[in-house]
Amino acid sequence: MLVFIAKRFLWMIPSLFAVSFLAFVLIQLPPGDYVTTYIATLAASNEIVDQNTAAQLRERFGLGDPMLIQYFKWMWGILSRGDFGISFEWQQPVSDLIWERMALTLVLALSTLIATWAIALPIGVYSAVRKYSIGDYFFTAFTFFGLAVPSFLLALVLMYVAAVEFGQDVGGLFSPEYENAPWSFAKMVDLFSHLWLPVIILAVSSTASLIRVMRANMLDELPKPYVTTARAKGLSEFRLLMKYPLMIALNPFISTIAWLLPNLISGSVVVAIVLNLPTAAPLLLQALMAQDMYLAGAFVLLICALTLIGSLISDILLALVDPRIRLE
Amino acid sequence: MADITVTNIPPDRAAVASQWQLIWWAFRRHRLAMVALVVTVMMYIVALVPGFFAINDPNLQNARATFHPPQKLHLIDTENGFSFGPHYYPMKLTRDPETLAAIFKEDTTKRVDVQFFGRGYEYSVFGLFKTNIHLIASPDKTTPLLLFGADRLGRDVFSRTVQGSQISLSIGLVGVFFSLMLGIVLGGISGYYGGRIDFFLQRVIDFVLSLPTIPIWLAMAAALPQDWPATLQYMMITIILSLTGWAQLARVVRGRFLSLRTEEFVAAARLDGVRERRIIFRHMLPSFASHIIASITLAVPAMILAETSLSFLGLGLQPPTISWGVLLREAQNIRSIATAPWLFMPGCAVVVAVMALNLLGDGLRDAADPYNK
Amino acid sequence: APGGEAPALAQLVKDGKLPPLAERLPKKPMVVTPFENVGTYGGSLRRGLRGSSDHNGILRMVGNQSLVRWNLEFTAVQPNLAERWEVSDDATQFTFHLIEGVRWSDGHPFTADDIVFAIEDCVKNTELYSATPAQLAVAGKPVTVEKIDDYTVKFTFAAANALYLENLATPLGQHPTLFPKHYCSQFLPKYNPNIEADVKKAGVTSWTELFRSRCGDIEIPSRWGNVDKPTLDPWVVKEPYAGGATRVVMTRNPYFWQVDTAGNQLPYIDEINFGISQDVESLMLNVISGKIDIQERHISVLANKPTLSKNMEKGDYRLLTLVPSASQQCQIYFNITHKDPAMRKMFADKSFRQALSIGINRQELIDIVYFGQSEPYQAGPRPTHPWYNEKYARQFTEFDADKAGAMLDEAGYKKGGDGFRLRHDGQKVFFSIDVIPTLYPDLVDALELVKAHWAQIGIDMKVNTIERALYYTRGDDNAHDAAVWPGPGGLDPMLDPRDFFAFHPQGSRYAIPWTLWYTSNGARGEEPPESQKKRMKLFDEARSTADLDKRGAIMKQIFDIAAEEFETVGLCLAVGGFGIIRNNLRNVPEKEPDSWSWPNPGPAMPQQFTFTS
Amino acid sequence: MTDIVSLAGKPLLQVKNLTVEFPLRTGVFCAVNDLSFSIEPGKTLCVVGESGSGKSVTARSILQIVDVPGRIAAGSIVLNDRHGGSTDLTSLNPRGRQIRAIRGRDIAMIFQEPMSSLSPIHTVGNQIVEALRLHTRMSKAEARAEAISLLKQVEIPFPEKALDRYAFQYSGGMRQRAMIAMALACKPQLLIADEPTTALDVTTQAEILDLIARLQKANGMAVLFITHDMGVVAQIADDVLVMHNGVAKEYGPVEQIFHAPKDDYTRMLIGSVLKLEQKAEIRLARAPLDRTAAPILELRNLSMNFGELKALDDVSISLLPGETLGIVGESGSGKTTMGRSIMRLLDPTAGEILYRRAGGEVIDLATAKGQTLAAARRELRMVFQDPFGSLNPRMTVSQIIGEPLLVNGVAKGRALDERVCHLMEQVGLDPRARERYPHAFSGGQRQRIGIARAITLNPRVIVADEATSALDVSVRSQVLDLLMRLQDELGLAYIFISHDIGVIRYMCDRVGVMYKGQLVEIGDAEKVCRTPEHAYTQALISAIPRPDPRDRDHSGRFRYVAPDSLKNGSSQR
Ligand SMILES: Nc1ncnc2c1ncn2[C@@H]1O[C@H](COP(=O)(O)OP(=O)(O)OP(=O)(O)O)[C@@H](O)[C@H]1O
Ligand SMILES: Nc1ncnc2c1ncn2[C@@H]1O[C@H](COP(=O)(O)OP(=O)(O)OP(=O)(O)O)[C@@H](O)[C@H]1O
Ligand SMILES: [Mg+2]
Ligand SMILES: [Mg+2]
Repeated sequence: MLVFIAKRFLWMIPSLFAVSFLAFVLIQLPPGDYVTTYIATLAASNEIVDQNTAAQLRERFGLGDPMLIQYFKWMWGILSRGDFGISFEWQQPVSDLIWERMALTLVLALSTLIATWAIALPIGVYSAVRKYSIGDYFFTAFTFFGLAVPSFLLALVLMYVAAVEFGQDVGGLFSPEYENAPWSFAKMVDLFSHLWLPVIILAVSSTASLIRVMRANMLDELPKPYVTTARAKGLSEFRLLMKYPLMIALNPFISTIAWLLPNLISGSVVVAIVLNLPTAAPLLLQALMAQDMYLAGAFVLLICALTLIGSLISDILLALVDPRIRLE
Repeated sequence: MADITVTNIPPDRAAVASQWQLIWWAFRRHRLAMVALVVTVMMYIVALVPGFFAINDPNLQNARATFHPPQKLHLIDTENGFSFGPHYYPMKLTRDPETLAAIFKEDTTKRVDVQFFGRGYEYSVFGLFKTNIHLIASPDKTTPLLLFGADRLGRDVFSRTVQGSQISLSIGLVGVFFSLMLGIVLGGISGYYGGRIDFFLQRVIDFVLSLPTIPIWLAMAAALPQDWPATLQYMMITIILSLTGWAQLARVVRGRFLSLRTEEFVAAARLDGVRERRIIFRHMLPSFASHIIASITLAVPAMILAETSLSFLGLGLQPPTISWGVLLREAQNIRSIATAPWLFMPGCAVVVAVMALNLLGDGLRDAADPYNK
Repeated sequence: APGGEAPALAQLVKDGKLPPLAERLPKKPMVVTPFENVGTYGGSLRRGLRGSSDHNGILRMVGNQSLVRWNLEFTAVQPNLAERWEVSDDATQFTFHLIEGVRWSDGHPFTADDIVFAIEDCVKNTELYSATPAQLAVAGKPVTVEKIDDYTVKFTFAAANALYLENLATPLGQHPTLFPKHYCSQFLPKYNPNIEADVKKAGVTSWTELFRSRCGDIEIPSRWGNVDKPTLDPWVVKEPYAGGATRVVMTRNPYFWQVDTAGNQLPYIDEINFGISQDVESLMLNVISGKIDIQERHISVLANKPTLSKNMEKGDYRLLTLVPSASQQCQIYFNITHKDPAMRKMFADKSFRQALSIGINRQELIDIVYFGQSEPYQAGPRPTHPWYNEKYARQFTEFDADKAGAMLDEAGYKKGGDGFRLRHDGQKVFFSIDVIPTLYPDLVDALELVKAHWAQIGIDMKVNTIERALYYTRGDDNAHDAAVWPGPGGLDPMLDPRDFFAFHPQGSRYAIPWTLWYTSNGARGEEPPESQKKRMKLFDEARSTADLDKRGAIMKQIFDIAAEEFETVGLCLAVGGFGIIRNNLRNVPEKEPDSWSWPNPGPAMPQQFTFTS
Repeated sequence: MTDIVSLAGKPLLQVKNLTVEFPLRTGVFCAVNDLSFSIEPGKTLCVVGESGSGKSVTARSILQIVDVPGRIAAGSIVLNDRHGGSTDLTSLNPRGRQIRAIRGRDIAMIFQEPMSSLSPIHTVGNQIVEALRLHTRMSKAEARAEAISLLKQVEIPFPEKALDRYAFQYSGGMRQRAMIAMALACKPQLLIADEPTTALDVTTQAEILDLIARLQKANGMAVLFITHDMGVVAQIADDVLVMHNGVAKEYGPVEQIFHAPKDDYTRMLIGSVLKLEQKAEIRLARAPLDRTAAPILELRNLSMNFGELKALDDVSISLLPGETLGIVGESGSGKTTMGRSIMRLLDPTAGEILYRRAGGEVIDLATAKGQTLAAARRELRMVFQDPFGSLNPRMTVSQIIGEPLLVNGVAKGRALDERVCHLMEQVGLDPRARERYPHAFSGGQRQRIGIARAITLNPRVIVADEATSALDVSVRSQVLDLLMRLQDELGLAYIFISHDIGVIRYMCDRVGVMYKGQLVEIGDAEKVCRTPEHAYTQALISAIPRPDPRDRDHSGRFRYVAPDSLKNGSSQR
């Protein structure tokens, strides 16, 4: 097992290089570059930038170099100095910009994940065991609703109701007094008191689909003979479900761990924008739109790394849960 | 073998039932699923010839109908004497000079009778021929029938919803189909063979999974030729999205196959001389059918909604193309929530579609489940 | 009588942490007449920014402290940091007399040295500014700034620059007062021999980067990203506008150099709190629920008006009317210099454009898309402007589909089998119009209608909704068939004449190659036809004419020619926006120009806004 | 239907007029019809009967775990527990607390198909410990110690290690014994044993039966024993219930059933037992085997290791064309491993498997790949020891049996369907049931599906791993006869892995005896059965139960203990 993990870690290095390179290319694939978008912004307020200036700007930002060279320069900076480069737009080192956002994103993503699983798994199991009961129909109706309503619409409606009907301030992750305060216990509490709304909104649709998937998988496992065996032992229905079919029905879920985090990050972009969350997604989107290459690249690199780690974790869990895979 | 004591289907017919027939028979008994099937089929009929079901030209803007609330369809007329027949009363528009808000009031003195199979705007059927016959038509062209109200440009939300079904119910499916195929094949291979093939494929999958989607969307939106029609562009985007979507399914399939491949019945199939492709698809995959059916029925609404998110970001479909996603996107603002909630009617269409597809999926799952009675 | 100061500042003075008011203010501080009444100190003003590149949202509110400023009516330039000035007759020399005793927000005196430093050492530094900003260069040569004495500076241009004072009042004229010498000189190699070490310490790659991140520039976010940089603004940065920020807080400048008529130091309001919303809708929500004190930016689209009106009571605000300074709500630019010769020929055909123009039912469009709040219009200064040109503004706006059809027939665009017209080369007439839906959703709606109208006269058009960067790239590559954009120049025709002739390399979308020719003095691009060249010459002349009447006469010639050439097709007069002001915020004019040149609400002097309890 | 009067005292369990139905698409199928019987404490009731006659369904009904859609349509099942209370089990909620308390503690069950009845992802120890801790107040450590002792009692070697292994690492017999250990864990009042020894060699079987008998004596445990082995019935039964088509044909004391059967079916059953005592008639009619012919299959020094464990240790054996080679041996001795190695479901660690194709060309199956292997596999077929696991739960029986025909392009459409029907009829299954899924069959029926599948392609060699263990004697002889007829027709050669010496004698020409991965003896079936040479074989023969209740004398039975494992007990397993 240890050898396996070590091997996978080694493999992550070339994967990271490959993915980050591709991402780098992707970021630059849209026409133009940061200078174009910069000119576009200036043009919107009527300032003229002539082509000479543009060329000089490109040179200043190193945009004139071939892409490969840009990439290696950037990578070299990261590897040798931990320097992710400078954000063109903000004229700030990228590392100043991303960490706090990344941390908040992780908090949000993990909370959502926990909420999703904590709600979805029991309900999914319930729906399978009590197939076509009133409860099942109730949850089914709920899941359809969750599936069909776009999360940002939900966000908007909830915000509207909260703001207009209850005069509640719902955007963001912090109360004004904590917004720029240093981290403290009180700030944490404040964070968690703001977290619930985005968590609910983000969790609704994934919870819904998780319930459906869980239900389907459980229904497959329930009639298996080993379940009957366990039942004949006199195990209570609950413990029996938890121990036997659930473990096998979890298999597909464990496989999904690999991309949960990146999915939550990309998937939350619109909600984060609507709800005004200081997470990575809006900044990433803005950076991408502005072709602020290194800022976007750093985010992408982090997301890639998270995915690779996620996939490793999921493989390890898969093997842990199922000895047939482990003992191959 | 014991006797069968009661027989309600002739044994002969029962004997030759293929598995599909069995599944169909089982499916037929599932009442909700049958309803879902009927709804789904109807939705697709609507999507095939939306023009026939639309009442007004979905792109027709009407200055007198901006934010027109939904009209009531009456059956019994008591205002002008007493008579039967579906009809509606046109609404009168006045505008608040200060706030510019429109005020509509039903004008019960005029009455417009609704026609069935009447004539309306011209539309083309499958691009083959043109006609102007509609299921429901209104003879009064100046005060059209607005069942779901009208949007900010006075366009008929009902007709737009009907028209939008065409794209929403078709293009998403293409993407789902692609990711399904790729995911099952590659995930199946990876899990079935295990070992080095698995390791290699998993690295590829890792690679694809870790590609962040937002830059891909942006890059894609920009890289596609601008002179393609919007729908074709969007189809390409969904296909390309599914090129990454397959990786998720592939991982799940693979995880399951890793455990499944040690089952005796797989060994038995191998001994039967079944080729690998058939083992994967015919023998192993059905054990996983529930999950796949669930995934598909989930993926379709996800695709419909993904389109909304994409157009939110300025990608994906853009008006003037009509799709449910675009319609919802147009309704995504405080203004609609506060003053014109009927703009969310396309959302109801999505709910119905999602419901129908999922119930259909449930029915299929149950029908294919050997343990189901 | 010596006036008052904010209680918090008085406390600091008492504690000995701040010099007394008299030492902080100039001997003769600039006196501002409050719009309504003398205000009271206190309060925090809430306003919204959108996303991470809304630095101009801050600029408009606080950063207007240039040498001169606009009057409230947007008609004349008034003294600001310069209490008076002289202009040479040939409009090449400008001598400014600064208010004596003005101090930067850290208490350091502001003198002529700062201005000389800002222009000579910073703006003219080619490493920092590879090309001198347009305002400060005439005839390709940058301005020269000399210090006459501590409070007098002289700007000398290579040629006449009659518009300089007006330009100076716009945001882009802020360079002379942007860089405090005592602070910013530490980032220039000329003044700091150890700059390399500082660059390294800051973790950036070059001194220019360091300079930009510390001292900013007019229009970049980092202008508001450094709490240490002294300014002359009424409020200074307390919580900076940085990449991850969710809000920006600005606090009063204790050395602000203006007083009200009672001698009280301005500003009245303690703090400005800019919340950053990623999405307009959440900004709308904040407005509706009364969490914003003054806002017009981002929410001013007409479509929001009913919603905002409806919630006036709930949000406890009143509406603010914006007078548009733009001329055209939606200008259609056919690419007359199209790469494809056949397309080019078609678009260059004046009667084709005219026919298409009268093929549009403008009134319907206005009723639907703009709630009837506009009138058919082509181009040129707004009807209220003294240079208004009736023909230029109204020709070919009368809807007449039959006549349009007849004109097209006559011009040789015969109808084909499917009811659509054919070009001279037999191809179907088809073109797409680029529009950015995320930026101007109303233009998409308008174009949809135009598409329907044109279909009736046999013209097939595609509304090409694209993303912003792509819009510009297509323009730069001259790859577009046609594009739309709101046409500027309604109240400030001199400042952006992009519709009147090929002036703007990104904006004059009907002939980008001609603009390149113009801006590069013929070095690049494509040589324009005579009528264009004539207008270019006339404009250069107008620019160097100090006398307003003479200038007007020249400009009117340009409008006449432009009307004759009929290069662009306009839809309707730019529609006024609106904003909201909380009812307890006073001294705010309820009607103001809406322009980048008059960067509302800045020229209305937020420093004299005040809260009633 | 014989009406039964309670035999003595108050019965522990009283089943009255039990009827169990399965609503099927084609109608309602009545698996158990108006069945009544009772069991007294400390006594053993043996249930025998035709395969598919409803024995397992009856057993499951007692615990209220009949598979959906089955339901108890009528009747009562009354349990009179130790404390004098009595409950009608049919009235309890199958998911309720009450029935749960009874399951495992009062009534424990050994399932017929142990191979699929253990969880694939939990260690065997975990599942036994769970059963223990559920109904007793043992600590984890105590439960573990108890589990080890249980495993030891059911003769699992190295129980400490075995406890932490998974079901798929166990041999068939070991799994069955693990199930037994689990059922016995809480010392139930009633043990329902559904063919608990089918996968056990006779020596192990004898030990298990002893163990059960000891518990019966010690705790007064009653046993409901379902079996096909009339020898076992004769040895352990107090009463016997004979079932056929869901109804009780005969019910009475064991003596009466064996020596004065009243029902025709019972008589037929006993007759079949006697039939299996001899060599098959078909074989008697055959010409003697040509021993000089080139062997069709030859194993040379075949070894197969699972980690440290040597499941096959240097085995060499050859199989002549048309020959039936029996393999007997202790449970866990590597028989299945050998069969699977031949089919190349396992990659042998060392040695050769030489297969001579019809054309005379010889292939080494141990290393063959791709096309060669596929072609060879068409001619070599296997019947799996685990009938449930080897049938795809999502394919109908007709699909399963038809699959080899279909994929090898032998038949399609109607023709295929006819072939399938014919095959099913041959193995004694009703073709009308071919659209059912495997789970809706009884254990013996499933086994026959496996056999039908194996004979579809007209193979040249069949490796039959316990192919008839779950069949009642009459069906068994029927199937064996079928196999031999096929042998005559096609010149088939069989490797017949079995625990049933009767079957070996009936069917096999030669027999190999395996012990701990090694082939310890090989010789003529007749000779090995009558005058075994190796001490282990002698022990094996001595342990065969006699199908006569009067002959319950165990004195002749002895155990074989390998001399080397005495010396260095750590060698294997
Ligand atoms: N789920 C089910 N659906 C339909 N029929 C079933 C189902 N389960 C069992 N049966 C039928 O019930 C009958 C009795 O099955 P049971 O398992 O009790 O047989 P058995 O006596 O145990 O046979 P064997 O000795 O072969 O194990 C069989 O004919 C079988 O086909
Ligand atoms: N996959 C495996 N991994 C580890 N050990 C295994 C595996 N399969 C079998 N074994 C071990 O190999 C030995 C031989 O097993 P095998 O199944 O061949 O026995 P068998 O002779 O068929 O026994 P039975 O009569 O009980 O079926 C057993 O000790 C078993 O535990
Ligand atoms: Mg059975
Ligand atoms: Mg075995």
